[in-house]
Amino acid sequence: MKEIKNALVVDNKLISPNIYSMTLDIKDIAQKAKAGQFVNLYCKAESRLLPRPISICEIDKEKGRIVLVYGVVGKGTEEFGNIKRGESIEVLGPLGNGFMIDETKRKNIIVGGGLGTPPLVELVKHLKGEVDVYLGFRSQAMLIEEFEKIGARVHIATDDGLEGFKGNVLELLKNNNAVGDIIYSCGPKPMLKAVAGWAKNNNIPMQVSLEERMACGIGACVGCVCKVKEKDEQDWQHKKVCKDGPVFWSDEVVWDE
Amino acid sequence: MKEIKNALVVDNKLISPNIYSMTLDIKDIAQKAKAGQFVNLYCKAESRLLPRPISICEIDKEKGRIVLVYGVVGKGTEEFGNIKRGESIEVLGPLGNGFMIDETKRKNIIVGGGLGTPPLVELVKHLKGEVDVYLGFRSQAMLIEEFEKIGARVHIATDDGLEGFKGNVLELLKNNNAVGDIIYSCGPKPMLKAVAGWAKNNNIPMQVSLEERMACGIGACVGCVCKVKEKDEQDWQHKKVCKDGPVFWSDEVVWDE
Amino acid sequence: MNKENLNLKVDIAGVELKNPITTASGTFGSGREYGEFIDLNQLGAVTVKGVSSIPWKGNPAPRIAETYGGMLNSVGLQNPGVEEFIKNDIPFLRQYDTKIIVNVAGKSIPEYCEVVERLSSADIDLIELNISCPNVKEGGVTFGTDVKMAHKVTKEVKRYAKQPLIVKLSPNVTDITEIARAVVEGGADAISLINTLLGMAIDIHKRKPILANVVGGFSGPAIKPVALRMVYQVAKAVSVPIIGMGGIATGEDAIEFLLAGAKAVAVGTANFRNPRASIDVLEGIKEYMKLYGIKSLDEIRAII
Amino acid sequence: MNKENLNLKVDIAGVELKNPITTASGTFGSGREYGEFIDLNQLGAVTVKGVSSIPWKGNPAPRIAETYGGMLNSVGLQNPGVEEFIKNDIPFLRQYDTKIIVNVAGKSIPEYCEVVERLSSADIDLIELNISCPNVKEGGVTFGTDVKMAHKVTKEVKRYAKQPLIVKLSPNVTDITEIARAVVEGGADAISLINTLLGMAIDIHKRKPILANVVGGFSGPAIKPVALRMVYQVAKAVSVPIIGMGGIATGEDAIEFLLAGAKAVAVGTANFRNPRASIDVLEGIKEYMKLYGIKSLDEIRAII
Ligand SMILES: Cc1cc2nc3c(=O)[nH]c(=O)nc-3n(C[C@H](O)[C@H](O)[C@H](O)COP(=O)(O)OP(=O)(O)OC[C@H]3O[C@@H](n4cnc5c(N)ncnc54)[C@H](O)[C@@H]3O)c2cc1C
Ligand SMILES: Cc1cc2nc3c(=O)[nH]c(=O)nc-3n(C[C@H](O)[C@H](O)[C@H](O)COP(=O)(O)OP(=O)(O)OC[C@H]3O[C@@H](n4cnc5c(N)ncnc54)[C@H](O)[C@@H]3O)c2cc1C
Ligand SMILES: Cc1cc2nc3c(=O)[nH]c(=O)nc-3n(C[C@H](O)[C@H](O)[C@H](O)COP(=O)(O)O)c2cc1C
Ligand SMILES: Cc1cc2nc3c(=O)[nH]c(=O)nc-3n(C[C@H](O)[C@H](O)[C@H](O)COP(=O)(O)O)c2cc1C
Ligand code: FES
Ligand code: FES
Repeated sequence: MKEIKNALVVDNKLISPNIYSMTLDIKDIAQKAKAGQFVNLYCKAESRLLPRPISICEIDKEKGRIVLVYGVVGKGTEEFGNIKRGESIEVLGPLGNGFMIDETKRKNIIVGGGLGTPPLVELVKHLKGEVDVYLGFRSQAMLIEEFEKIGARVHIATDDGLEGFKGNVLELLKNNNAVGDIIYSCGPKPMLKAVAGWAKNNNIPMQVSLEERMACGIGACVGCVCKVKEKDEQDWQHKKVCKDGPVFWSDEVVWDE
Repeated sequence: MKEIKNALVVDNKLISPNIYSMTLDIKDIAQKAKAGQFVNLYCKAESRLLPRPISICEIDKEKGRIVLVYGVVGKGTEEFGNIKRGESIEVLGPLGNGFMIDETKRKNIIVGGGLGTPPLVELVKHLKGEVDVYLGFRSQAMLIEEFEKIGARVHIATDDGLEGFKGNVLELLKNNNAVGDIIYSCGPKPMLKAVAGWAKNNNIPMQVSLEERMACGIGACVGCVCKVKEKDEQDWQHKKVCKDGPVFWSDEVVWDE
Repeated sequence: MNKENLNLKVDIAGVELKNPITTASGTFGSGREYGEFIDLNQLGAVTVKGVSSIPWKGNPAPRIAETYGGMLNSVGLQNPGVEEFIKNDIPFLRQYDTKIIVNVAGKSIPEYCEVVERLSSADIDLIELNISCPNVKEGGVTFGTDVKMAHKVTKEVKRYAKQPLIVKLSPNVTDITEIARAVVEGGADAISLINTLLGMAIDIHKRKPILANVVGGFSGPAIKPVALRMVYQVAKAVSVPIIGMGGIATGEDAIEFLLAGAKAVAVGTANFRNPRASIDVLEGIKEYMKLYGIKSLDEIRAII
Repeated sequence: MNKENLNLKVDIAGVELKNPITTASGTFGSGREYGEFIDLNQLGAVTVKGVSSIPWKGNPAPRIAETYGGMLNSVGLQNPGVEEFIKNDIPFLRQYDTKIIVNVAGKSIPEYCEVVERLSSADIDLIELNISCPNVKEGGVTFGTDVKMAHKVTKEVKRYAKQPLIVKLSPNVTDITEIARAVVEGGADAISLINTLLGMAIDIHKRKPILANVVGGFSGPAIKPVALRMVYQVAKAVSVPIIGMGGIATGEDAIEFLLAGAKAVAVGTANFRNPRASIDVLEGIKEYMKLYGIKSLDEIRAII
């Protein structure tokens, strides 16, 4: 039977303003997890009932550990940020379907935006061929070393130009004349939508990892939907991000918002 | 301005099954407090909004400490029981009016029942003359040493006869042919009512410390009332236990419940 | 009788549940997902998500908001329609030794009747009529907030129902007993309550409602006092069995509902925080019975 | 204008409050107790506990129960009557630079009118009519849950009110906008909402309701989603100023109510957990304004 597990927090450190990297000792999840899957983290505060979905950033199957990188954006993530090494946290996972890794592609383009970047780290570890990682941030980049360690080329765009290219990640892709056989991406919906348009024009298949507010995280409540259509069809369905996703093909997604 | 204070928990130990003694380092309250007053303890759990009123059991003005003795009877006191030495707790006080100590009385009778016993400890320290303490418990007595240390004679009754006299505290009073010039008491209402009847028959003035469910603890919400009448009058008023009490004269209280 | 010799059986309009625990419609899917966390055989019944005559797409996302001790949802009864439900979910649930309660949604009386008629020939145990759906014909007022409409829809649907009919009440009314009496007169064999309160939450940084639908159904521990009060009132007003729900997360919560007059209880939002919540509630009830030497829930039901 | 150059002033029916913060009636006494914790001069207004024509004894104890993220009370409007109030509390409050809102209770229309007439010649700023009181003449139904009664009591009382009249609505209704419109037509100059929901809690060990009165008023953070939804609905339905309340404990909560359409907000149950709650809410609003460079609350009010 599946169950919520109590995981030891091996590390929980600030890696960028308001952004933490938490390492959990949780063999069971580490063993099963795949790139692009997520976990439910549960708050201790009784007033906060719902789990917080957080993508798995790195998986260490040998040590039985996973790394989560999360931003403090509200009450729940604030609580997580205050957890000290040696304490524990309730966690459920791995949840959702990860990226559909295609090892046959020679040129992989990775597109990440802000807090959408973390799940791409584990992904890159499993790609064969060249990997170009394009990341967009408001002002400060993160996780660059993690990507470079794996041997990927990293290209940064920031809105204010503090690091790397000044502009958004789509402009950076165009500016660099990026070419590739496949795109894997995660980030804010407007960014994904824009890049999906570019991908379509350039005939590059693209996978997007979506976010939506969730209640159960396991497919029972039908809370976390996005509009998905069969390729080239008009009529769409509300599919569950938690169970049918979070990764979809960009040409399945109805980009109307 | 008054305010809720963050007090250091110097000690928090189990002294009887499900009963804890908590020592707080809180100079300001220790300095002002009198026997029979109480404090509001606030829960950390956000789902529990209301303060828990707990009587002050002992006051150490020199060290700036107070001792609270409380039973774990629900979620809030369970939370308190789990607090470790060195942690802190939010506390407001001292609240209410303490006992009206009459130093001219030569023979003092103290009547305590169960978790009503704690505030009587500090009281006894301030009495002149002889002190006979009559305590009723279900099965196990507590705080006996604390009373004896101050030089009081302690008489115990337990419902099951495990310690002391088998029976209730009123039967014990009668059995011992207790005599006195004044009675100070705290405990469950049925006990107080019964003893108040005996006191009346024996013409002994009696003070009772009452309990009631509270919201504010400071007199603002009118939640914590008991029926009080002018001596020998028929008509009663709803008075606030937190602000007008918790100590009343037994012949003011309408003992109808 | 289980090994502790506790009698947990309850009879809801002639259907015997092995214990008083069911799931709240819409919070438990059709049992598949939570079936990976708990043994569904242990539940008195599984109440499935609302089904309608044809597939419904539901409301746009975001559909979920968290509030203090509770949550809002605006799922909008997304479901694949009654045919798909009968084909996929009944065979799955019938593998287990638990009763099946099917929650029925509709936007007009004929639509409700159509679903119920279709379900009448299906292998299910009880039908639960969700009258909190917006009544499109009457301009969006829900059936459940109008005495006459509540009576009418119950009466019409009853004609098509082969299984006993539970009517599920909305709490967003001035007088819940009035509605309860109306549906009993209309032929309800049992009543379940409460459905969600109507609530709202705002994202102060984006300065717009969190839910795309602006308002949504409010559920979870926060609403328990309202649910309990209504169960108490309805239990005094009618004599059909009541399935109580609204914020139940522990055995103690469930005991409150039983004391107030519920015959069975449903666990809803609590599943999202704790996938084992329904079983934990059942265990909690048993502990309470053992603590006080209660052999049958009849000893404590509605004694308040 | 305060030193940060923020304009926090709000106008409620011609009465200018220096900021949008008041206290919820019944949770703040007449300000004396909390005046020992905060500087009452900092509040836009103090709303005092309900007063009736003659002293009321209120309900028996226990009157208080805690619930998940909220509480129940069945104080039953205990108060010493309007004469005592005028004698003792107005002189106290007038020492401070804050407006005085007096909450009025009554069990019949003549009784309401009597209190309001008496207050008309008193030195207070606004009258708040609590129409959630049980209407003894009509057998206990509250004035606030019936459209006609709500209209009638407002209209009658209005004839005696020299100060602007706020009518405070009960949330225990099917359609809050209907009641809001009725009281505005009856002459309400402003509306405050919500009063408490009706709730219940049971002591499972004693097997009886915790409140001696069985049911009670449910308040606190738990109820905020309902309160916010109703403020939003009423703001769309009527054009008089709205004082929003129900679960407000932080500046962020208050901003939600302002965005939903409230002109001012009241802090109630939060005072019991945090005697400085009203000031903390005010500070939180100011921080929000500074964060987003908002100079006046008009920039964000009712923009949802
Ligand atoms: C599949 C998935 C993977 C994610 N992975 C990451 C990650 O790796 N790193 C990271 O920093 N963030 C990630 N997020 C977003 C993260 O879940 C939210 O930032 C987080 O839930 C905010 O919680 P809070 O209590 O701090 O915010 P609050 O605003 O206080 O939360 C209130 C409620 O809203 C929900 N909520 C608020 N913002 C979001 C959001 N953006 N997405 C979904 N729910 C939200 C919360 O879960 C909670 O239920 C992911 C979201 C999803 C759906
Ligand atoms: C003036 C006063 C002094 C007290 N002194 C002591 C003391 O010295 N030692 C001690 O053990 N207990 C004392 N009590 C009782 C103590 O307040 C309760 O046992 C405690 O509040 C229970 O909290 P809980 O969260 O564990 O129980 P829960 O039942 O979970 O509490 C729920 C709510 O009910 C209230 N409540 C429950 N039981 C009582 C009660 N008996 N009296 C008042 N409120 C209650 C709680 O404060 C809370 O608001 C005193 C009560 C009062 C009024
Ligand atoms: C996500 C979600 C979906 C729901 N869907 C339905 C539904 O389809 N039909 C229905 O009658 N009630 C539905 N409800 C209401 C619940 O069945 C239940 O009545 C309510 O949530 C109160 O119980 P709780 O507080 O235990 O969740 C839904 C509730 C939630 C939270
Ligand atoms: C103890 C208590 C007493 C109250 N007394 C009154 C009252 O006298 N008149 C009134 O209109 N509302 C009264 N209320 C309702 C509050 O003013 C307020 O409308 C309600 O509690 C919701 O706000 P909150 O959640 O911030 O407390 C009372 C509430 C509480 C908790
Ligand atoms: S969060 Fe419940 S179905 Fe996805
Ligand atoms: S607890 Fe509020 S007046 Fe006593």
